[in-house]
Amino acid sequence: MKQLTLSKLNELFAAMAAQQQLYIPADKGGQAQFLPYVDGMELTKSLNTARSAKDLFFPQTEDIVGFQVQGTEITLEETRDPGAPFVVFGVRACDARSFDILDRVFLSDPVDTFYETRRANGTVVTLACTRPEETCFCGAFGIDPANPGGDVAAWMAGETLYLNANTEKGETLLSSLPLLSDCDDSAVGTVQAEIHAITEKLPLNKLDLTGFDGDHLMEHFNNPAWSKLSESCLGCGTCTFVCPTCQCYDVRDFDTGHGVRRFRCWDSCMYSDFTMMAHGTNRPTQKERFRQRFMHKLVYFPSNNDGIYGCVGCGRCLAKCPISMNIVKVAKTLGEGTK
Amino acid sequence: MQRIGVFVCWCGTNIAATVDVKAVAEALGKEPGVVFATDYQYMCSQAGQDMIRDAIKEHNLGGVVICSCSPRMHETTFRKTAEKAGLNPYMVEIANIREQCSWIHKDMPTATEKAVILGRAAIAKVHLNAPLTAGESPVTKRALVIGGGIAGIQTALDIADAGFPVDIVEKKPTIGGKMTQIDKTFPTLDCAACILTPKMVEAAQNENIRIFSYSEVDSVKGFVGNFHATIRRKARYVKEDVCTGCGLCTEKCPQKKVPNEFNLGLDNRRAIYIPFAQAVPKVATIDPNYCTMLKSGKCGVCAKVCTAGAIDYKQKDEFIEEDYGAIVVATGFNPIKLDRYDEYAYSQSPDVVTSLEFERLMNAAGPTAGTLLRPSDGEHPHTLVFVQCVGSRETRDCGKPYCSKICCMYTAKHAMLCREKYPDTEVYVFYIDVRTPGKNFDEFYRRAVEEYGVHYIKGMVGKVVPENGKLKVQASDLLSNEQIHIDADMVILAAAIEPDESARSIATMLTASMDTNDFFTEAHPKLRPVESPTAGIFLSGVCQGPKDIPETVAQAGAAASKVIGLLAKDHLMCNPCVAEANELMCNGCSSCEKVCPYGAITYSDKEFPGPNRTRVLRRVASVNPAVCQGCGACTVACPSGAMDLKGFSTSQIMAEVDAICK
Amino acid sequence: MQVNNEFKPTIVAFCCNWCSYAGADLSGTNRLNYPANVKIIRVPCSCRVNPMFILRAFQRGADGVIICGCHPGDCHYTTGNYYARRRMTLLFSMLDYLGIEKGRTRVEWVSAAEGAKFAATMNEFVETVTKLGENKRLEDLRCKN
Amino acid sequence: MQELIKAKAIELLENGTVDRVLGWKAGEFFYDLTPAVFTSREEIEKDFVYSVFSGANLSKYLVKESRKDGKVAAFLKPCDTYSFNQLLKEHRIWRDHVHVVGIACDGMCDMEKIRAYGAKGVLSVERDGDTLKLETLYGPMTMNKADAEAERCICCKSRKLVAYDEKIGEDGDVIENSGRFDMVAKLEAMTPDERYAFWQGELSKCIRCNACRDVCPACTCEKCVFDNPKSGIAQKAAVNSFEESMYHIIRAFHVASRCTDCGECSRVCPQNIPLHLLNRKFIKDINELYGEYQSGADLETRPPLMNFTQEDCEPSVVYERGGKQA
Repeated sequence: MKQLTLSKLNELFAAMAAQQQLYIPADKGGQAQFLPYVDGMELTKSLNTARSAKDLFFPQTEDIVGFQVQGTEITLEETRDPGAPFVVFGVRACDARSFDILDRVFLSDPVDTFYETRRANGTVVTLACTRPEETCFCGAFGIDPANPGGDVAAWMAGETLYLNANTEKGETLLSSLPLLSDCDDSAVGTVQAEIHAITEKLPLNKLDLTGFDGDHLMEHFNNPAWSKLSESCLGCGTCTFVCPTCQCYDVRDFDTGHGVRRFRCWDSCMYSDFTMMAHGTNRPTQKERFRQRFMHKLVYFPSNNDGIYGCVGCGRCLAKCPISMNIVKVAKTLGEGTK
Repeated sequence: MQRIGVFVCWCGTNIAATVDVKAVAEALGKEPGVVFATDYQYMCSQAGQDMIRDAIKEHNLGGVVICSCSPRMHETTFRKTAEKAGLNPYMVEIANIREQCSWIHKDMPTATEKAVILGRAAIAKVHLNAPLTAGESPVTKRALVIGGGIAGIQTALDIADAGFPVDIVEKKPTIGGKMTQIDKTFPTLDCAACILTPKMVEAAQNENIRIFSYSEVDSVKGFVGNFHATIRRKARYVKEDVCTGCGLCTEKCPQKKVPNEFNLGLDNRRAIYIPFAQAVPKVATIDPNYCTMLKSGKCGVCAKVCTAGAIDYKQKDEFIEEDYGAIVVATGFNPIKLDRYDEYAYSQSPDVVTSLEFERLMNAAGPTAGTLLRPSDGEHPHTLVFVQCVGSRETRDCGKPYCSKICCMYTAKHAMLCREKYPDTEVYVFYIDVRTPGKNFDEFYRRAVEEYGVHYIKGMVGKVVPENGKLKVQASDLLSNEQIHIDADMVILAAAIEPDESARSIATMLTASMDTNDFFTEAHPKLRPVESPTAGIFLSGVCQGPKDIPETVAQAGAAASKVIGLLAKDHLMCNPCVAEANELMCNGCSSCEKVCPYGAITYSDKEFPGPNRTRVLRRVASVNPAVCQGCGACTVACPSGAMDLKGFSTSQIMAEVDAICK
Repeated sequence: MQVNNEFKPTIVAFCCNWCSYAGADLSGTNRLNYPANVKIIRVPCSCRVNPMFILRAFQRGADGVIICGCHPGDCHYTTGNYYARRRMTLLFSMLDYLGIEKGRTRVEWVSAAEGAKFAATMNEFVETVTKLGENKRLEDLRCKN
Repeated sequence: MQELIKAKAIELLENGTVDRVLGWKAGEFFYDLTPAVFTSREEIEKDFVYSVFSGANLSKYLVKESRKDGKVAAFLKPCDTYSFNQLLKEHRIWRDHVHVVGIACDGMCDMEKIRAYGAKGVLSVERDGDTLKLETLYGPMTMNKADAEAERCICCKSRKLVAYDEKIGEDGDVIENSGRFDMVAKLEAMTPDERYAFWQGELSKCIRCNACRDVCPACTCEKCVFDNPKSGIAQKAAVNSFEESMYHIIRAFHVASRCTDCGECSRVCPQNIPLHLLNRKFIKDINELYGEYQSGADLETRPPLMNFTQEDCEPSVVYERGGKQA
């Protein structure tokens, strides 16, 4: 375990940034987001970023390949960004878990090399949540905000930052930072206890997820409650795009006038044109689209992934859904049905 | 992707001198989809057209791009060529590399580069062209003529002679127009009334002609072949079908102080009046501005004296609705108001008159019974000064920039007639130029000078000052470069002519375009001079531009023949480039309907397949392709893009934008 | 502001078929010169011009967009240019509000008889846009070479 | 107020006036109300909530609801009734299937503002006149209701109900000088560079979730141009700053002279982009150039973009007015 007095936080950032690209959650435009560190940038006071840390590994859009067109000649063009090592600091436990979920999708066969490259390049420094919000329910998925994981886990206690490497990559990072000093983990234990005292009080943290498994798949799928739950869904992509685990994308071509840029961009299963096929769509109304999103997170994903849910309880969709419909309400309503 | 053929025209040297046509053909030949590209001296020639036709067949072309002159020039030509080769005519696009390239650029590389880009834009567009088929709409076999002057009468007579019913709408109580006020006509000096009044009677008696006198067109809706007009028959307070035209009422009416507009206010008429003896229809009209009965309810003399019982003080405006296939505008002209030409003392002295007033003073049916007398004192004038171009060819704001065309000739006529009838007069004509292009015109003018001794002086009159019963005329002689002072008894001003003030509102009603002087514009200044750009609207007489009587009659006949040609058809091919609503995307919000100038868009509730085999009822727009003229206002008003314009679709225009900007 | 003499802006001119396109033809007929970077797109009426087209042009590399139509009151379709006038006024105001240079967009009424005005307008517009330089604020880098 | 509304909802259901009731349903917290359709007394008694967090504008749901069989009762706040009128004007709502209950409103609160005020982990709130008493994970706190009010309510344009079959409570008047154009005017007074920087900063936050569009009562197209590959401008993501500008300019233009300024776009934006400032710019321009116009105020007046006068100003007015030059 290493430590650093918080007043020197910016020195730490500067030291990290000197080695490789550093991203920290900072305030911009009235909200927190992961930004490339520049001198003097302040760590946000917000609990979490508006968009998740997923963006750094799976950006909203990225070019896949290009075609140059001249007259009737077409040539292929490599547009892949080779990438460079980077550190992301201040990832919360929920977002850290989201990488496990994304890994299962993108790193299983066939491997998504774009994601793979970024994961290999990125070192994740997590930060324990000292002040969780009422919308937090990571506990329901077995996540401990006091033990945030990542390559390096960090805690803030009083005027001190504590860092602990969990992986080799994390070890390498910490050992390259001479301004850190060694320490024991007693202070961290205190902070963890304080955090647990708060998580005990979190109203949604004990969300009951019994019955959300492959065995009850059809039961959930055919639950008549879906109609009511989805009736006021606008069909926007807010929940999807703020979600740290949503990983659907579309591949599109952009005609530049000189050629074509083939790129991928996030897609949302809430959209009416999601996975549109020649015959149209197989989810004709918002009810089916809505059901898909929550079934995927709560039933399909765990039944195919050793019981790991496709949700990390970060609470972003709870805060951001325009009509305040969210996975907690869905889980509670469906859960009543299976009891 | 279409198989596209590109044809680059040299237009002789018009294009080839500044654009490297071979290079253009070569560059465009490499564009995606282009399977054939060539160049030729004159694409519009028979040989050029044959070349296109053969290429379409040989290379199985699905689209054709012609890089040539403006599409306004030869688009139709090339469309027909394509059609002959079995290709849909709307699969042709023109890249304008003459007017918009070779003619404005001097440098060959620049012009060539631009020509290639314009060609690319046309290729990009033609890729998205779809074969279009023109729809058909029926033709109402009746014509409307607005204006009952010689232009309107002649047009109506010619149309009626071909067997089609025609209605004349004249705002005055009688047809005849300006020609009724004219004494003699140049250059033959025959009597205007003698040649006009038989035509008026002929029109009145023709079974195919209906005359709505003292009427105005209130509104016109519809489109070529299918106009619907509302005609307002203004209350004349006399039953037209009962009045015998005996004229007793016009003698007994106690209201005698009404300025007689037929004589341009040079004398008075009664409140009930027949404009002149040969009026058609010969029916009395009560002037509501002066009739004591209508104004105060006290009088009723005319009703008492009318043995036929034709007077009806309670008459109201009547509205007639009628369908027409074609509309002829023959709204004529007026001399301009001279209140901004005070240097000629028109408002100060009654002896300064306009030429039209002078016509009345010379006319046997005029206020002086044909004897030329000074309006101020009724004395015989000895010295007369004619001033030409009063308000014509005027670069200042107060006048008209154009030549009124008829003034030179009628002034020569007036001067000649004056000298002939009254050899004791001295007649001076001040002119800028004397313009006499016309059959026997110059001979006529020379006669005035040489045989009748009219003094023609090149120069402008600077000022006319009424003084001691004389008009002191100060002028300059530009040839001798001298100042001239003439003590005249009368000054006659050749006032410019301008379109009738009703013309603008009629143009708006008909959606016909006008120039800045309010003359109607023709569809093509040389090749379609009697048609308005708005289909089904034809132009007759001075409403299109200044002209004399024979030209007016010729144009009237030409307009009539165009109308006859139109009415002879049972169906019309519609413009296929019209808006079309995609019902699947339309949400029925009515935005498009609100901006459509033709009322071409209607809505209906329709059932559509919904999700999960349901049926949903939706309000959707549909466009009547016969009514739509293809402006595209609706396409922008429509937020969803459900409304698109065939031939100028959103994707086509964007493709052109892309091709130009890349 | 420095004027780059090498810079040749790309200008898209939307011209209504009845007046302005004919006016452009007339300026050609009269051999009135204007820069070759002006490329004309024929539309039936100024009211056919969708704000999308204008943004599209900027995206694809245009540095200025001008819309020409019949003079108000002379629209071949009677009212088209009145709608265009309102739409473009509001759109241009919005672009200005977003900080995009005002000089890059323009509406001009050019009749079929105003060949000289067409050429003069284009000369003037090209000059204005050349001074403004390359369009940066509404560019799409993907469309650049 | 809530009790009156619930009683009315039950009454309308039970006396057969309507078959369904559109209102707001309670959530996990005090603030996360969801628009919902109620069909029984039990549902209403259990879950119907009308509070300062009933901000969602229900009028757009009527597009779908009014097309169903039977009649639906909708509880509309004053600003919602403007949207309702505008939708009627555009033939999007079947009026005879709707029973509108107008309800008075004195300003809605915005949870984002409460959080921005410094409240963390808020568990409950109690309104006491003009103050809000908050219970949080980290202890109690109080704040003025005014500080929690939504941006759109602070400069409310009208407290008048412009469409209703019956109303509960007394509505107010159109508010002159609401100050809703102040920020627009402030932006107009900036230099183009400052404005450009402002908008780039805001629009670059856009994640193209389409929430602004999907919630907007003026956006009721069967298929939006941005979802339609044939439109040529459809994109699923705001790939770069051009796409962001394009989307928001076109969207604002499409709703220009139809937007009632209900403010839903800004309320739902997960990135807190002040989208209403785009719409208000159009409204301000329309008011200044073509005369005062409030869409949704009535059913007859032609929207200014579907109207004209021969004397309208020329587009060059843009070059002459407003804003400092660079």
